[in-house]
Amino acid sequence: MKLHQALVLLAFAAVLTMAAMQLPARGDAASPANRVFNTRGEPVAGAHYISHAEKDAATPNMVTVILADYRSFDTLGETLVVFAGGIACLFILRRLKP
Amino acid sequence: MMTSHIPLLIPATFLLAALLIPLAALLWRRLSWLLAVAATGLCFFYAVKGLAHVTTAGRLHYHLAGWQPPFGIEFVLDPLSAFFSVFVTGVALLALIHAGRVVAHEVSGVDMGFYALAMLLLAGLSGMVVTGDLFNLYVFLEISALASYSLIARGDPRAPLSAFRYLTLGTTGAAFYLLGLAFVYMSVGSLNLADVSHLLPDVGDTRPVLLGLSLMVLGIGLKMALFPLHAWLADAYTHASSAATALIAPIGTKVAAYVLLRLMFFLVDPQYLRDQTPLPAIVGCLGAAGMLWGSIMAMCQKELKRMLAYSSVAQVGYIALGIGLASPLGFIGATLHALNHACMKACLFLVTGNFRVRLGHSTLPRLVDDLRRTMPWSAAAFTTAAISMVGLPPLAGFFSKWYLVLGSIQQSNWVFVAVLVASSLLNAVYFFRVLERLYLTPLAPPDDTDVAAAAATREAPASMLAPTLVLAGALLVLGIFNAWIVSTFINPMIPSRLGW
Amino acid sequence: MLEIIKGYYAYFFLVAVFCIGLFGMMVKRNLMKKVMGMSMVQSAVILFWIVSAFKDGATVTVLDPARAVEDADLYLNPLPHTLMLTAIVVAVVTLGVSFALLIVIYRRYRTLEEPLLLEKMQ
Amino acid sequence: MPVTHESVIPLLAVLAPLAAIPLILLSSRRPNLREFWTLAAAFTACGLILSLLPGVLAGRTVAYDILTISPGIALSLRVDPTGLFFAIICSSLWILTSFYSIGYVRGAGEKKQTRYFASFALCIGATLGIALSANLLSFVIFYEMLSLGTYPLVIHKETRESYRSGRMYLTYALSAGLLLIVATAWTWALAHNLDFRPGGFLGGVLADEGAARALFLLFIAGVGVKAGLMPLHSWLPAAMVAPTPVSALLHAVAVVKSGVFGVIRVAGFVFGPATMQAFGLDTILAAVAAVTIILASVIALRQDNLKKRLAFSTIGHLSYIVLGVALLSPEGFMGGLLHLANHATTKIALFFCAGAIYVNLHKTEISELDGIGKVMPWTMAAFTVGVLGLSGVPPINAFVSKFYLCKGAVSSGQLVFLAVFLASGLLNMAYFFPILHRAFFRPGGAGLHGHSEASPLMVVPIVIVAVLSLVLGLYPNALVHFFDLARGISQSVMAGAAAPLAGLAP
Amino acid sequence: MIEHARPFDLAADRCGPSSSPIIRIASRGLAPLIQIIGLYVFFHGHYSPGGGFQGGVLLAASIILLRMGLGFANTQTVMPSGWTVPLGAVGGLIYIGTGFFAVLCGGNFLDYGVFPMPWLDPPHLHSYGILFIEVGVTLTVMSTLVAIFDHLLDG
Amino acid sequence: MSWLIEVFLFVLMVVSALVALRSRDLLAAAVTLSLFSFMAAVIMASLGAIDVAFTEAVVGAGAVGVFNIVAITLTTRESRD
Repeated sequence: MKLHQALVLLAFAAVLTMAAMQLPARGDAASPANRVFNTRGEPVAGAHYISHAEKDAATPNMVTVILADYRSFDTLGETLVVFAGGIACLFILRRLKP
Repeated sequence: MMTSHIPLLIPATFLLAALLIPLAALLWRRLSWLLAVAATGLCFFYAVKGLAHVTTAGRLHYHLAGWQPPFGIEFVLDPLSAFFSVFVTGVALLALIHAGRVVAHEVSGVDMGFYALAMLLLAGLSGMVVTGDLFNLYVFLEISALASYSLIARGDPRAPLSAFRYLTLGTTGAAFYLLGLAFVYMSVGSLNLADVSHLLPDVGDTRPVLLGLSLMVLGIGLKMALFPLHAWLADAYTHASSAATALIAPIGTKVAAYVLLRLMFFLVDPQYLRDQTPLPAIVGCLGAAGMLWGSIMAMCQKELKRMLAYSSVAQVGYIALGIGLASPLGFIGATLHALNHACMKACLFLVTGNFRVRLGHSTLPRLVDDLRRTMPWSAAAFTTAAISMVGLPPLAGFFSKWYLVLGSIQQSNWVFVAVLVASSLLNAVYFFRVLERLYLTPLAPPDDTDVAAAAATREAPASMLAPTLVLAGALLVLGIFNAWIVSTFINPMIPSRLGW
Repeated sequence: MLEIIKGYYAYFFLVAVFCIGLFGMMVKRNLMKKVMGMSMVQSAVILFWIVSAFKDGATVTVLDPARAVEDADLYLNPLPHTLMLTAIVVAVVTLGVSFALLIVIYRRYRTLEEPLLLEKMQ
Repeated sequence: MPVTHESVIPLLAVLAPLAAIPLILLSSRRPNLREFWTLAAAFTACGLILSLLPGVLAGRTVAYDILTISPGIALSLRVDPTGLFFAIICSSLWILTSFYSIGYVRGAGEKKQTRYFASFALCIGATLGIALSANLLSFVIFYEMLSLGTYPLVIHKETRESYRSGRMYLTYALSAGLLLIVATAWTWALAHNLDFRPGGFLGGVLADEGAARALFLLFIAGVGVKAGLMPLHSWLPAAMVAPTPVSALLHAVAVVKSGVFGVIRVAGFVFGPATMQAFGLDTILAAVAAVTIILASVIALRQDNLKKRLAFSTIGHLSYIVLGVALLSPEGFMGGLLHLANHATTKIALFFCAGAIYVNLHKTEISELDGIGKVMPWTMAAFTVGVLGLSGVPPINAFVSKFYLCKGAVSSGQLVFLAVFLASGLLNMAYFFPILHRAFFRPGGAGLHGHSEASPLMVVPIVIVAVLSLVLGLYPNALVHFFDLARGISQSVMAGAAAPLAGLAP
Repeated sequence: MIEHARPFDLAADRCGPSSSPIIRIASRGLAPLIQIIGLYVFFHGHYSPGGGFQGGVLLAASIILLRMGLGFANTQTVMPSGWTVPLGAVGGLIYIGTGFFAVLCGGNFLDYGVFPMPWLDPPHLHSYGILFIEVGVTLTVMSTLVAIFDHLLDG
Repeated sequence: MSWLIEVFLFVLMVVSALVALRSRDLLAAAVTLSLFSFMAAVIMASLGAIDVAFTEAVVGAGAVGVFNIVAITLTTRESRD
């Protein structure tokens, strides 16, 4: 049983590795995610953030700008996840008075 | 002015309510229920308004924080998402009205937590429906997942363990989704759903994209309880409180199915997917296997909730089968079945909640009271939903199966046809078993001695009965007006690339 | 060959960590170990994203007055970093909830070994 | 095309029994009121159906689209001669059965009478819907409704045996319904049309013989379960545990006849004679029917339970109709249709008699019937009429239809089926006449003393159906022009065109 | 059953004060330091790595440290257990309220550029908007992490 | 050559993962898991993701470690595998 699972996982790892070999290499500045313009000539989000973050939000830390401005709803979701965790612990662990 | 904000308002109202409920509960405990119902009602209203707008005036795009899509997050209310948000919020509204009494009965003392988590769950689910951004979808997925893990964790003594299993599997599913998304992002460079689907044809080597897509489908399949990944579902639904089950079971898997629809029909060219890759065929076959397996397992169950849970596995199989067909008819069948099954399952679980509140149990061999007489309306609602599940016209369940059969025949997929037929028959077997319990005088006297103590003396209270009956009535209405639903709402959402 | 290793070793390691985590979740019978496996799976995925943001010769994502902001190649891609901040938070909270579940399970059954739990539930 | 009129009358006719259901349920505490609703619905439905007759005889077709079920397919009712033919049989016999039922359930002291009458009304509504539905999907919808409505009747006694029969019935009926749905879906995928058309609409679209056969078999399996075609018949004898009026109406008229009606619709209005012939489908159907006729008659010989014997006789006679249709000759088709009506009247008489004997004397086995002819003269006289009719003795109505069936066998040149008909007639005599012999020519036991006829509520309907059989035998065109209708239908089906009825109006 | 020394006195029910004076003193002394670092990380998030989440975690860590060192009951004055979840809700409300405020001002959700502060140009509006929502994030993260800790301990 | 250091870190990470999974003492496993998280943080830092690395360090070694320890003390320290 254990062996079976290990074999399945090995096969899975092999598939993942094979597919990962087709991904852009580590550090490739021209990869689809990192370059400035995509195949259709439109700006790619990552590079756009680099060049616009300071202009748009007067904040040098790009990550902060993306986190709290460009993609601020993700962060709202993240905050709510944290909040959900708190409520969840309360809900799960609260002992009821008999 | 409000109309343009609708895509935002649906999840945001839920989030706001989730934040307000802990504060409101400090004032008055009952307020949390009222607030939850009010927020859900408001969202239902928004969703209906959004659907009306989408069908008459076209889709709504909402750019959060005012940034243009590839850079900012976008919420989209198109025919598909508007349709799903309407029935998700509608069913949730009924389930929450019903939950008022059940929560007081089964998870009293932490009702604030229940309603706050319910709001978070709904925020996550409706957010998954409206969002047009693949990573934002992950965030919403996690909100809803976290809420459902914990909602499920309270119930009978075994609930925490089943919730834990659900948590590990669900988190793995989310991790698979995120890994798949990483593959897609690295190959395409965008996270916006529309943008990705528009750039995908330019990607030269599609192997990472396909693997990424498969991983995402795998992750969503886990959430959706697609056949071999369904292990968490039965335990989770059985041991949780009736209120939590009634809330999660009808819509949780449906929204996952929605994501699957999005991925397989909108992210990638479905025709390419069908003709060049085995992915739709695999999803369809898993769906078919799940239909049979779920039905067979449901037949063996003695506990009503567990039976319904396995039946959910089977019904999710129907949706997956429709998705796997990757044809317009399959799409119609899958969407319509998502709607129908949400209503049917909600109705069945609400009735189970009625039984639990009045009888204290929902175990089949012990359902020996004269429920036909003591709880006639609950029994009638159960009957309606059961007959609809079996797929007898003119109730709603028939029509989604009809489209699925049509779609399978169109592709000459006789195996699917046979599975559909067999699964319907099995459905009939296990549901008529319950109906016999409800309506017929048992032949042998029960061997349980504590039955008399648990006898129901009266019908469930009005606040529980009303949602149940509304759902039962909705099944008839949905069945009768299904042509209108299909032509008005579902036909416009069929992706144009699918060809019609 | 060396090029391939240089370009892809991160992926290989991460796939390994991912699968080790999965293996732990599947094979280990102790619930705490399952949680640990889960945590590894999540970390592997997060690192996968981080690797995708790396560019040779680029600097961190805080604006450096000495470097032109117009040349995007000079800075790392900040988008995956941001996303993974969210993912990390989600992972932590999930862990917190899973610990809560474990404590409840332990309170009731006084064990975290799956076979024993199943035995006690009969 | 015939002139089609929009009219709400067919819908009302279908709704009348269905509308009675809530009324019946609500008046469960007051039996007289409840039975009033039943009768009122019966008379309303029958009146509405009969009011359509002149128009149909004049060549008008009345239709009503209720709603769109699925894009391109409407749930619609249409009164064409065939549907009306069947609807008249059902609705008129429902009136008689209602009276009889009242007498029966009160006489036998049955439990849960409200459920009984409500299900009964549901069944009749569904059967009328089957008769009048304009396309396959509407047909399927009412067909499933009928399956469901019959279930409470079959398990009415709530004994272990009846539960078993009920499950068996449900399994058969639901499987059949599903096969029918699949067949319907396939038909839609092929033709994008489901409307019944005399002479069929699948002619141009079926190219492949294998597909045609598979589709036909799906259809026949779907409708054949209710029609009692062997080997799909075994639910029918089992379902005889139901109360006798149920057996009478449902298992001699409504349920089984809707199966047969389905065969007629499929053969004549979906496939059409030409297509059937082209792919050899008629041979398949005829062979199945012929085998069923002979086997059922032989099995009937060995049954001692009266209702079981009648059930097997029913199976045989249903296949007469199917065989008539399968002969694909105008006379055969017409004979089949006539037998649909004639078998209904005669067999219902026989079932009524069996029920009267059960309620009155609590006898169910044939071997116990010695001498009851003297105790229940009217009942047994009616029984005799039915027996003679089914055995093909003139001047009872079933003779007429048998005559046309035989004629059809001859004219289609398939003499083997003529032999089947004749042999079955002999077998009919062989299993029916011993009953008469026992009833009239054997001395009764001591248990018969002090018993007389059953209540008039039962005897009067029995006598009426017997007289009806006799009248229809002497004047096949009497009352409702069955003969003209049947002839018109068979001509239109064979010609592949509608409306040859014009000019036949009185 | 192996008897292990417990690193902290986390009794089955509730956390008592640590028996070691070193830990008591160290936690009392370290906590304000961590809080200052946390506040710095939070406020400096615009210019260097850090921000609301990290700051919140650090603030929570200081409180958890106090809880572990000085005991559960003794630190209720620092952060009452009953307040944690409502405080988290308040943090979330600050965030979502900012979003809705932008809607009220006629922009899209969370669009800081429309805030009615004419003395600021849009980039700075965004900058302050970011700071403002980070306050909410910090508050939520801090109180929720403490809440999780408290509930894990106490139920 | 910096990539070789990263390889070394990765190796450490994999090893700590394996150790964490193999250890029968859950407290030791928890500490090793913190090491795992720390390695992840260092790798992130070496990949330039300072923000993420900071968060991962604060969270992985801090919050998760504390939760882990609390959970272990409140439940059991032993594991059968």
